[in-house]
Amino acid sequence: MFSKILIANRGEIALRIIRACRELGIGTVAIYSEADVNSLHVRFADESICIGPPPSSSSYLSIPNIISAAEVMDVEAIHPGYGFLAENAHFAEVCESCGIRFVGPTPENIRAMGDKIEARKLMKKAGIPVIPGSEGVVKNKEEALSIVKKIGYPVMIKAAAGGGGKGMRIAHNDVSLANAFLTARTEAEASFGNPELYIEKCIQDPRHIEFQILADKFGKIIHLGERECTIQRRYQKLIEESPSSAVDKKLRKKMGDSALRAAKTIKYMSAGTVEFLLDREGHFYFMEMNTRIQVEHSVTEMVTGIDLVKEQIRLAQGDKLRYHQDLIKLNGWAIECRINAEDPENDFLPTPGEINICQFPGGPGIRVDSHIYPSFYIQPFYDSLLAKLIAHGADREEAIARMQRALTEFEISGVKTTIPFHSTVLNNPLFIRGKFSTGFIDRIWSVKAKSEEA
Amino acid sequence: MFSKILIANRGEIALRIIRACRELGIGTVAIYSEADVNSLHVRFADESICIGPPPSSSSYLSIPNIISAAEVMDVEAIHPGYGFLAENAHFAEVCESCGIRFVGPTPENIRAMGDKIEARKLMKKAGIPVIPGSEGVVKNKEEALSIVKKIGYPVMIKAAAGGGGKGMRIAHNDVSLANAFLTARTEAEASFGNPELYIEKCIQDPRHIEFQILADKFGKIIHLGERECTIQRRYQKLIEESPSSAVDKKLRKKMGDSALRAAKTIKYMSAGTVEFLLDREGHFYFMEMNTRIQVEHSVTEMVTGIDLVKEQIRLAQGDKLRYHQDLIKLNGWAIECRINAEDPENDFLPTPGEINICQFPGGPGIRVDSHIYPSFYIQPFYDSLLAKLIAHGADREEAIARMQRALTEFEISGVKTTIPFHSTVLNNPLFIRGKFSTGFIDRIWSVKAKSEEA
Amino acid sequence: MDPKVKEEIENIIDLFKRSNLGEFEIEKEGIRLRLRKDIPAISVESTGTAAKPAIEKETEKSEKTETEEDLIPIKTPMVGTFYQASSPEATPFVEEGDIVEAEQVVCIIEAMKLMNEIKAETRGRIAKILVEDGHPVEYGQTLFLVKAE
Amino acid sequence: MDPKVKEEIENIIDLFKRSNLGEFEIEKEGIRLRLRKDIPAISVESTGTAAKPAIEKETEKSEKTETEEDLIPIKTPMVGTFYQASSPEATPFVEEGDIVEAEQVVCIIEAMKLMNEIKAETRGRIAKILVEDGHPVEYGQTLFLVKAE
Repeated sequence: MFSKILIANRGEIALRIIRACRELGIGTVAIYSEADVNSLHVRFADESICIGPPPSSSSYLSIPNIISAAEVMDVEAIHPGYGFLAENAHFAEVCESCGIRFVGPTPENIRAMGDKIEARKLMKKAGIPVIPGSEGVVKNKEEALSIVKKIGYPVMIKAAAGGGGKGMRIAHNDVSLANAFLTARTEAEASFGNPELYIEKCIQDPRHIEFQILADKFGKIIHLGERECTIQRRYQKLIEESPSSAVDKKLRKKMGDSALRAAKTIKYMSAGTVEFLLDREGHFYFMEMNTRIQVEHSVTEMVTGIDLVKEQIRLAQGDKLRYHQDLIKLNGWAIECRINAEDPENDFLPTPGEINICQFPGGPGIRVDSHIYPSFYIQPFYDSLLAKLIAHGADREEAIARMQRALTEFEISGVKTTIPFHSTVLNNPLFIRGKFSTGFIDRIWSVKAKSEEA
Repeated sequence: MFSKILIANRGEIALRIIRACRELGIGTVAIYSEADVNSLHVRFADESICIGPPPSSSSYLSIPNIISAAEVMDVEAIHPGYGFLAENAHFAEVCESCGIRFVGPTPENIRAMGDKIEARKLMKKAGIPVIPGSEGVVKNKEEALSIVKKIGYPVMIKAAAGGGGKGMRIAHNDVSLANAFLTARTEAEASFGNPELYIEKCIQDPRHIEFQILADKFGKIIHLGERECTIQRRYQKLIEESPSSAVDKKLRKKMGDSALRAAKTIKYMSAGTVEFLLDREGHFYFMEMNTRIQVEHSVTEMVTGIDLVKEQIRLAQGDKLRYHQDLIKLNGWAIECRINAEDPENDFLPTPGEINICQFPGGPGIRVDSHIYPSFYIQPFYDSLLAKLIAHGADREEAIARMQRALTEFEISGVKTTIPFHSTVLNNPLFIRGKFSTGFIDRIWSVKAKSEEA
Repeated sequence: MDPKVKEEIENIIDLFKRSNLGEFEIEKEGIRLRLRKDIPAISVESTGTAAKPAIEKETEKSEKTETEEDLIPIKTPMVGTFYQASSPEATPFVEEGDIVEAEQVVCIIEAMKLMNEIKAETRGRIAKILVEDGHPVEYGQTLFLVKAE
Repeated sequence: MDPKVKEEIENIIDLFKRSNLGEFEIEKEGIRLRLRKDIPAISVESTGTAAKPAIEKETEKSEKTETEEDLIPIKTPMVGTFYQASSPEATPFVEEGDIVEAEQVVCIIEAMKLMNEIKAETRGRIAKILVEDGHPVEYGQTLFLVKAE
């Protein structure tokens, strides 16, 4: 077992990793920027070290400062969490070259899935369905137009280095295609330093279904069933569940097998997620693979009873995977709401500031993963996730009832949060009946906004 | 489904019942004494009504005020929680005679198990092992002495109307027997208005094992496995688990069958608990049956995934029991620590007063059932339970690791609590190895106290 | 600080502590004092989930006027239903403006099918009847305000 | 500040400390005082679980004296290991009492196997060396206190 791990992250995920380490008896080192000196991850870690000023670029993204911190604190491994350096192959390499274990996949794994165009080619070759589209990079709008002639509108323009909805544009006709192509390129260049784009056909009313993977370095690999992350806004996930009301046993087997094949194709090692789009006819398409622990990993933990962060650490140590595919069972139903410091009535603008009251819900089936507390100051430098509220029930109906109940108990004052937004969704009849696609929020929330204006 | 229920209780259990009702879509009425006007159960209920001054005798124990409240608030049922009127057969009768459903067993069920001597006779007749002792009431110390001649020292003197350790005395020889008999009688008279006593042989180093029962009014009855409540202090349970490290599959079947027979013998209906003592050789003896929901019901909920309070309400409505014995499985391991407003360094004296900081633990496998919040005032009128901290893991080792971790995160300031006590127990090697009996706490804690004095 | 002023502030803080108030502000002779208790979970501006007491808390409003006008409350010692008369057809025991004598029955509280007579404690004029006939009352709720005569 | 006023403020703070109040505001004779208690989760007297920073936070202590004595801190702009000399055998770059010139190297911070020279910004006398040779330092930690000359 590792004796000490440095957590190269902040917020709820840093706390999540500290909790896993404590339960495993592993010492923890928190890193923090000057803005985070009063954070819970600093408080609950065994040791802590300031690594830079508030901006992420000089602190949580500063590889030299983080590696130095790991060296002076004498840790054996670094857990990158999600975001920041979690999918930075170079960082994973630097760790290894400094003799520090990176808690995640190999640099090769990260690279293979990091370039979305190459990943798509690899998957197609491995026989995994991909969304119809360009073979590789689309160089200019003329080439884009000729591709669309073949696959038809609407299409999605995506960045090769993409992620998180950046450099992504939809086009419905030749005019919008030309515009969308240029803006997507500018955005991709600005966001990732790589302007390369590719094109895929738009799947109508799709659902976002992803499979959790666990793989050891000996080639053993399993999946832990699916998560549904269809409730999104501008490609940002807001509500996740496991299992999905759109996936039956047969489809789970089929998609799970594809997810395993995707991971095996690149000799994946560690915890990871294979994301698919599922269309109205039950066809599914590979979208991308995330080579990190994800925000929504918790819903899989609730239904499988497996602590994913602990397993991820064990796998990074070189342990054999302790589970077998046929013993994985999904017990009940879990839903997660991301409580963000955003104003849902004002276009989800971030609401930095000081939290006054902060009262968490409790009782049966409720889990809260959060780094906030009364008088916590929400910094403007980082993302707006305040808490993950997770409800687990015997079935979807009970999970929804518990989530509705817990949302009424959850009180945060001082800043606006997405709690009221989640209450609206959780009480929406279509949501309750499991009838939705990725456009659901844009539809119901803009209608709501309009009806309130009227 | 009931449309509205009155909750005839306060504190965490009132909140627990409100949560169940909310998830079932049932309206709730909180009752409160003048001291509890700022309580969370009042806040989270749909409606609330003050029913008396602070002392329980004039509020939470006042049958006329509670029934009047139920009538003016027009409820269909009353949930008594635990304690107060939960095992008061007269109250259950008054409810029924007023056309209000009592969420619990029949008055006959309560009576049958309320008189410990009669219950013991009934069980013996039904073939359930009982602790060797007197046939019925022991009238005087001469009769006591002649019984002890047959069964041998040490013996336990118990009150016929007993419960909660009141009117209970241990005797090791003729001299202490005479004294113990008289004090037990005085205490029984004072506590229950009934001085009747009986005598049982002391089981050496026993473990307290109890079985959760669910029974519908159609005679269907199942058990949900055992809970171990061996970690006690002066007969007050402090830590509970499910399952028990002293019970294997075979013993679970045997004890479970006895528990079912005990409940069937009195035609039990509702949720209930059959308590046994288990000796070092694996023999078990019926102790008593609790005809209510218990504090520690939550650990059974964690491992079975069944919401006991909701089931109890469904059974009170006359629903059929929805579960089958052979489909009941215990998933993983759950442990509960009762966090009390008591000073463990000062003989567990209650510590009423104002809570300042109140920060709950969170993360995977952690459940908190609590009615406290920052600036909550702990009243001196009621019991000292502040929170139930429940940890669930894949096995006992993980559940213990989670509980240890959660205890370090749990912060209550302003008053002393039993949090440090629980940390000590959870880190005790004998506790970790599952090697303990009901004398465990008196042994380790008095040793600790002495070593600190030295 | 002037010891008198200090004492005054201490008194105010003490008062505030024992009160149910969450916040308190006073300005007097050039001194402005603002006090706040952090009872977050029960703040008045709490969201939709907060309990809406079924029984109108008229007490709160009324008790302020009471202090100003030296009004004496008659409270109910039990939970039940408030009746102004002994039967629907009967005339009310008292009406606003009536003079009541000590020990005079002023209303009935029905609790568990029993009719409990509530009596005035001292002589006075009924200034205000705070509960409507047939409405439920909770323990300690003020039923009447009486002006001593 | 007028000592009488200071005493008065001290009295108020004391009062406030002993109270259960969360916030306190007072305005008097042109002085407005606002006190607030909170940040509970990270209060100094927090229980055993609190992180014990591995790196001694000497900065806190020293920065107080600094203000009194006009000391200028030299802080590290990076995380790493503090070395007083260029090699174990070499003499230290500076010792307490030495005069340093602007741009003079005062120590080395090793970070990722690289030796980074840290320089004084202004002329002055080394009043205090706050970190021991070979010890780790975190971002922004004060290494030296310099008295301007």
